[in-house]
Amino acid sequence: MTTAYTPDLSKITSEIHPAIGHWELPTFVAEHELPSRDGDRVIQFREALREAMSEEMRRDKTVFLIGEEVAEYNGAYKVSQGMLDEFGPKRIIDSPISENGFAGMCIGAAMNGLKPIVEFMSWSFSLVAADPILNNAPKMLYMSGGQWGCPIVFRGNDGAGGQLGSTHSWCVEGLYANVPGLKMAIPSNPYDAKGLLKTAIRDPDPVFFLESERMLGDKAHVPEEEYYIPFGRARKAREGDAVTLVSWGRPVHFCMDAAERLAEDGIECEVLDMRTIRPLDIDSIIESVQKTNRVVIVDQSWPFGGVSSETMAQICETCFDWLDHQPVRVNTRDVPTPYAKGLEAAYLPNADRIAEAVHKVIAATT
Amino acid sequence: MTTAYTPDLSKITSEIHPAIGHWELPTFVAEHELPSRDGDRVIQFREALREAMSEEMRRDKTVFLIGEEVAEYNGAYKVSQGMLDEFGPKRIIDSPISENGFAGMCIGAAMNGLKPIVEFMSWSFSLVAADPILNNAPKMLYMSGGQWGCPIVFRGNDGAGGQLGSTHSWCVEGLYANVPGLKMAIPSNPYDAKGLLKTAIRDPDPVFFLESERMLGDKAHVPEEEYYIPFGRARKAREGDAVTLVSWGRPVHFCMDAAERLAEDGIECEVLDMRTIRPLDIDSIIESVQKTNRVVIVDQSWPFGGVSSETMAQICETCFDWLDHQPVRVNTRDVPTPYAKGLEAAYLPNADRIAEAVHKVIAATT
Amino acid sequence: MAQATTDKPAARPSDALSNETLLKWLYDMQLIRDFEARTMQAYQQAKIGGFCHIYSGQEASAVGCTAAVEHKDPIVLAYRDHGHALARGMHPAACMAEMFGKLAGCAKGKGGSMHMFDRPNYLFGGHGIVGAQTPLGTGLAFAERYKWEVLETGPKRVCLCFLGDGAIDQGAFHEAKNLASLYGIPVIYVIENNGYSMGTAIHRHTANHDRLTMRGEAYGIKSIEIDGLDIRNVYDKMKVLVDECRDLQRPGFVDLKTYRYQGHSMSDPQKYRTKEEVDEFKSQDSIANLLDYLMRDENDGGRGCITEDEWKAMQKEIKEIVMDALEFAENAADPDPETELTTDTYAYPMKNLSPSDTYSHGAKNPLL
Amino acid sequence: MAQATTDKPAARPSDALSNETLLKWLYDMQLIRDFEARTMQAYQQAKIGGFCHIYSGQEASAVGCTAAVEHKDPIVLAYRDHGHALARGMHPAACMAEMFGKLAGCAKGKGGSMHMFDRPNYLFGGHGIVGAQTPLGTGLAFAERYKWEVLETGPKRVCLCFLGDGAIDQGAFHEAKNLASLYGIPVIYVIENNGYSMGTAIHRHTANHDRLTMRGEAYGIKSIEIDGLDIRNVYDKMKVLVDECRDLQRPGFVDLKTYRYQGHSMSDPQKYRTKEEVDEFKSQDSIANLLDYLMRDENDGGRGCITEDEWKAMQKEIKEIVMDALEFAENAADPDPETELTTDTYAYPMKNLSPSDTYSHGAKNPLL
Ligand SMILES: Cc1ncc(C[n+]2csc(CCOP(=O)(O)OP(=O)(O)O)c2C)c(N)n1
Ligand SMILES: Cc1ncc(C[n+]2csc(CCOP(=O)(O)OP(=O)(O)O)c2C)c(N)n1
Ligand SMILES: [Mg+2]
Ligand SMILES: [Mg+2]
Repeated sequence: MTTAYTPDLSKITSEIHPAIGHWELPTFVAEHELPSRDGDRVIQFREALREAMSEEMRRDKTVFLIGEEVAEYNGAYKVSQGMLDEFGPKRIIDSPISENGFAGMCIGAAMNGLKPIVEFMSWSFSLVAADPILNNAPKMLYMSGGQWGCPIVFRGNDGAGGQLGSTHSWCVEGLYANVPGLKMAIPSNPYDAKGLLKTAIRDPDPVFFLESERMLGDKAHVPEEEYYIPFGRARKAREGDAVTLVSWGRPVHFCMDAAERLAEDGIECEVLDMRTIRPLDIDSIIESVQKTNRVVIVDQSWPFGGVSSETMAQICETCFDWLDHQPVRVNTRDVPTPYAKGLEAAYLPNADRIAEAVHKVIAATT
Repeated sequence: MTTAYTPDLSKITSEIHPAIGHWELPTFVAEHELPSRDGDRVIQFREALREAMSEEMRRDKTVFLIGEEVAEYNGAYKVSQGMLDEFGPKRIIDSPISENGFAGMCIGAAMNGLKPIVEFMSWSFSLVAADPILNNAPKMLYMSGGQWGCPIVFRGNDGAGGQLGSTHSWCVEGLYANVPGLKMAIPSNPYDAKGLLKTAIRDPDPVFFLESERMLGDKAHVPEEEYYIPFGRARKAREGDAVTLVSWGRPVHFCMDAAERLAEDGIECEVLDMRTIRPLDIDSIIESVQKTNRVVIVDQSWPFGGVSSETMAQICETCFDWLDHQPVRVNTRDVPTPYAKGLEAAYLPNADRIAEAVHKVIAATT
Repeated sequence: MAQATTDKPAARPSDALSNETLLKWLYDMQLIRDFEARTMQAYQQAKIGGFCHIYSGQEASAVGCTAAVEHKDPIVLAYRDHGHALARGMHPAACMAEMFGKLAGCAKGKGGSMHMFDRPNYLFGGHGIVGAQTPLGTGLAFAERYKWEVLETGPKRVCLCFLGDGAIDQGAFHEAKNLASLYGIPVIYVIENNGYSMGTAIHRHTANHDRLTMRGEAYGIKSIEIDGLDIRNVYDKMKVLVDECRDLQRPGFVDLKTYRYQGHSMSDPQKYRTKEEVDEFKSQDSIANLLDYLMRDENDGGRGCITEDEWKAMQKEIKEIVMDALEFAENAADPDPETELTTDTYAYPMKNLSPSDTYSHGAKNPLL
Repeated sequence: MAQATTDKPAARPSDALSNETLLKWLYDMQLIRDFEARTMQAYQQAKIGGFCHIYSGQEASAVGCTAAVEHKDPIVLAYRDHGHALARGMHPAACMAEMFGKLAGCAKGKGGSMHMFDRPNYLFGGHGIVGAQTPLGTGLAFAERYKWEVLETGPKRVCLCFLGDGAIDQGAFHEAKNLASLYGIPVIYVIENNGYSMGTAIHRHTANHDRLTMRGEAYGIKSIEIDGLDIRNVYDKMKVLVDECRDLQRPGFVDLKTYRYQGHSMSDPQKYRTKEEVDEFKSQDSIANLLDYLMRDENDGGRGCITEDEWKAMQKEIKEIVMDALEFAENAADPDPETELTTDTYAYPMKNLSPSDTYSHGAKNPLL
């Protein structure tokens, strides 16, 4: 009865880890081959998210959506409006207020063959689920020695909404991006939102997808055809040669505002919209900094050990000698988020503060 | 019955916020006035922690200790050994495995006049308590408009123990230090452990106190007399002029090892033990970098957006023009913590990797 | 309990209360009702921002439960907190100014609608994270017991910890219950069970919803149900439980059945329930109910202590107070970002706490 | 249930099982016992590192519960997981090599004692964070139901989710129970109640500890108690519950009373319990108990299917297997940090995921 144990440890080479089993990646194309951003199919950010989910759910029955009020209420922010009607209650699932429970449950489901999309009504509410989303999802593949991966998407509103106060305004990227094993996307506009969310759902790793309540109503042309935006490729939102503005998510708009204003003073900013934080497209930053020699990073989360500090660190590591001035960061102020309108406005990064930072950098280097 | 409401909004000036009420701060002295580090009262790191708690509990009956196995078991790591005997079960309290529950409970108790010390058997288990410790404790004073503070100490083992694997080896500083409203101390030796923990207990703000299972048995002379090490003041662990090594907690020892080895090659490193992360004594770093013009940061947590990135960012912000070379960081490798001895050793920062980094920096600048 | 076969109903604890006390209940409930009506208006005029949760319909709960405890007994709750703040004695102007984001607000405009804190009235906050207040409440009560037992500085106290039916699904509450029962902590968890967690009816969010008391009993906690629309009933049941929990230093668990008239928050289209359902509950309105009892003649089982005219006068007075509160809030100063953005972050600020900011204490809270 | 007044005990489900099956139980239990003895030795010799939790004494639980489900029914549990891994069919060499931190271990040496994963045997891991496996188990079962109901690709399955008595105090478990009951998820929470959460006796860590089934019933979950020292009893009760949960697609809750012979982990001085208590439980040892039944003559209410000599032979065979496992583990290769440190981090690695590292797939897991 003594059976021999002879494990096969030969190298494996397939692109997707074997723990995931059969997996169809989308075909990614170069930026200029993506469908045009111009057109008149103007829809809201929330609709772009909905399209991404619906298209993938039509394609693949193992994809389902769960979260508080996503089904019968049609979504607290109407992102999932109509999806219950199309996909039924077994795939669009209302949950109790049990983020730890349903996030953990979906990690189990992801290990066991499904592809859950977990909506946090707000990422602010994900702190009660920090253990499953940080200790399980991103580490399962490693901890199991490559036996089980965790193809799951966590998504929801991140960052300050409108006067929601300190417990409801988290920018979790400042915390969670620290953890290896996860990927993180933070779109700034409807077009990217659709393309990135589709990619997130098709990615076999846990993806943290950060939206913004303040942008859900933003409108733009979003192509009807399928397209996938690859992770790790920044979008050049504006060309310029004076200074590089690096940002992601909502503050990209603040950068664009600042850039426009600065252009009036003859200062042409290059604006990079990172789109994903993990991976972080440092290559595009390097390329830009080699041209501008100056960089300002704009981040709507707290400064201490956040994504802006990381970006500064990576810039120092990769293009120190190209810098005419130390990288500068513009963050929210380093305090809990206040409720009062005026306080909240002063708390957030904005075009004024960005322009001021740019002026300082320019002044110090010319 | 219509009563007028006329709030008094005059400026207040007292040093401690009025929300805290009567509060006795210890008297802090300059580093050279602290009792000597030399002597023969050699005790373990865990005993130094115990002394700090016991002394403060004798002084102040509102201080109590709670955590898993702290009482009858005498502490999972024997930090609280004998304290149940001295202080009784009403002040040394065994808790169920309910980190969210007892951390939150102690925050309520801290608002209501007590000064809890909450022991996490490991900070790795604090993720289930992320909401109370990050959303409540550091924000209570702000959110209540200055009505209630939260004088509380959370403490426990942080970082890799010996082969504990990925869920049990968190360096939470990489995540939690992002949050304003909290203070964070990470001692590297018994002397500092006692002096910093006493300060933590006497501090009216929430203090995150990070120990290391791997150092609890470390021995050193610890004075019997009372002393308090102020937060925000780094310790110069070694003088040198070639390069500044910045670290905190356990990796300070790796830096000292590396420094000794490098000294043999004629490279004299200055080693700064930061002692607290929030506040971070950037002033001492600046002073040192102005002398060495080179800096290597050693951090046992993951690199992305951690304390090392923050330190790099602050160095760039404050002494960019003094740098002969970009700041360099040595972190744990960016993967979940492996179990196997050899993998874990390769995962952690160590003297080899530090020395290598120093050599590279020196080579590039001479 | 079998009803004795007599015409006169059994004596109830609230029978022993003075007319003045019951009239004050009426006053407070009407104050909340009126205050919330104005809150909605102000929100619609965009004078109030963020999330705003209206308490109308549930008044008997806040007023009745508060009446059953002493002023120094701590209270903590969730974000639907205007009613409790007023019931506890917060000045309506401080409450309204907070929602207007003014420095004169109870949290200096830093908290907003969801974060009503009132230190002089032992109100330890409205809290925004569902369920997170339940360990806090347990801790407030823990501290009271510690003061009584270890420090020997205080009397026996009880803490009221309110939560919604949606909050019972959170892990924090489970842990809190277990701790409270194990340690003998005098906290009473009052579930203001209004039947909905946002748009999700209770049977769709919690299992075994019609026997919620089992969720207390399973932890060895004394657990009761209360019809929360009748304030005398709320007081009667709560008073007995509060006294027992105070005396024995034990926790309690209450499934208090109530109903909210408005949507979950100001942005809720309420498609999950019918107008008929809302009307059905409005027909059992707690204010009308108490008013009827107080107006009715003593011979008729009432108190006969308020006339139609006196009621009108009371309503008028309340209306003035609420209008004053609005006016105060409107005219009060905004917190100045220059001075107030970074204050109240640390109780003991020191150098280098932040890469970007320095901290100080700023204006003293107006309530202190 | 009143006992019928007859000498013959009522028929029990396990009576219908073959001698071979019961002998296999004996074999598996003894394998675990022996394996754990060697594990302790190896730990003392510092060949095994980290935390190591010994299963001895609880064998009837893992073997009996596993027997009550099908091979493809998923299982998940906590860190005290060697027993379940072996009961599920993991090769002892893979298990031991994992603890030795070798590449040939079930998790390539990356997991260690607390993280036994075995995909071919549907063992979804030992998990280190207390209680964290309970939502996972709920999700494994959710996926099975989804495959049966939505994808229509699978039969009805049931997931066994094991937890310790200490884990019932965690919020995650509460949330899991509520979800399972609400959604109708076929997961059975088996509380391996060994009376201690580390050094804390159950009455000191959980309220109402002697009526734990109320913690299931309060959620509308079928809840039973099992004397877990008698494997036939474990099987009998579990089989009925498993069949019912599978059929109805509902959760179950089991308070399975058992006992661990060793300390919590290898570093536990065990001052919290007496030697007498341990001996008392050892006198009811589950292996001895089953052996006695299998040896005893059929006329004497036993099976008479194994002799003293056969038992010795079985023990010898097991000993050899375990020694082989040790030898295999000892001689197996360490994972090479150069190649294995960064592998298995991402299933789909890409550029710039990290400021310091690049990722690839590395060696294929030996079990796959
Ligand atoms: C942890 C967490 N998840 C989600 C939310 C969003 N949220 C706020 S209130 C609410 C419904 C709560 O209902 P209930 O507890 O019944 O209280 P009620 O609103 O009925 O007073 C939800 C889902 C939150 N604030 N916190
Ligand atoms: C969240 C969390 N807190 C604390 C621990 C440390 N810890 C590991 S096992 C354990 C005791 C668990 O006892 P029980 O659940 O009864 O399981 P048993 O060890 O008896 O099998 C503790 C406190 C942990 N792993 N996770
Ligand atoms: Mg409700
Ligand atoms: Mg146990």
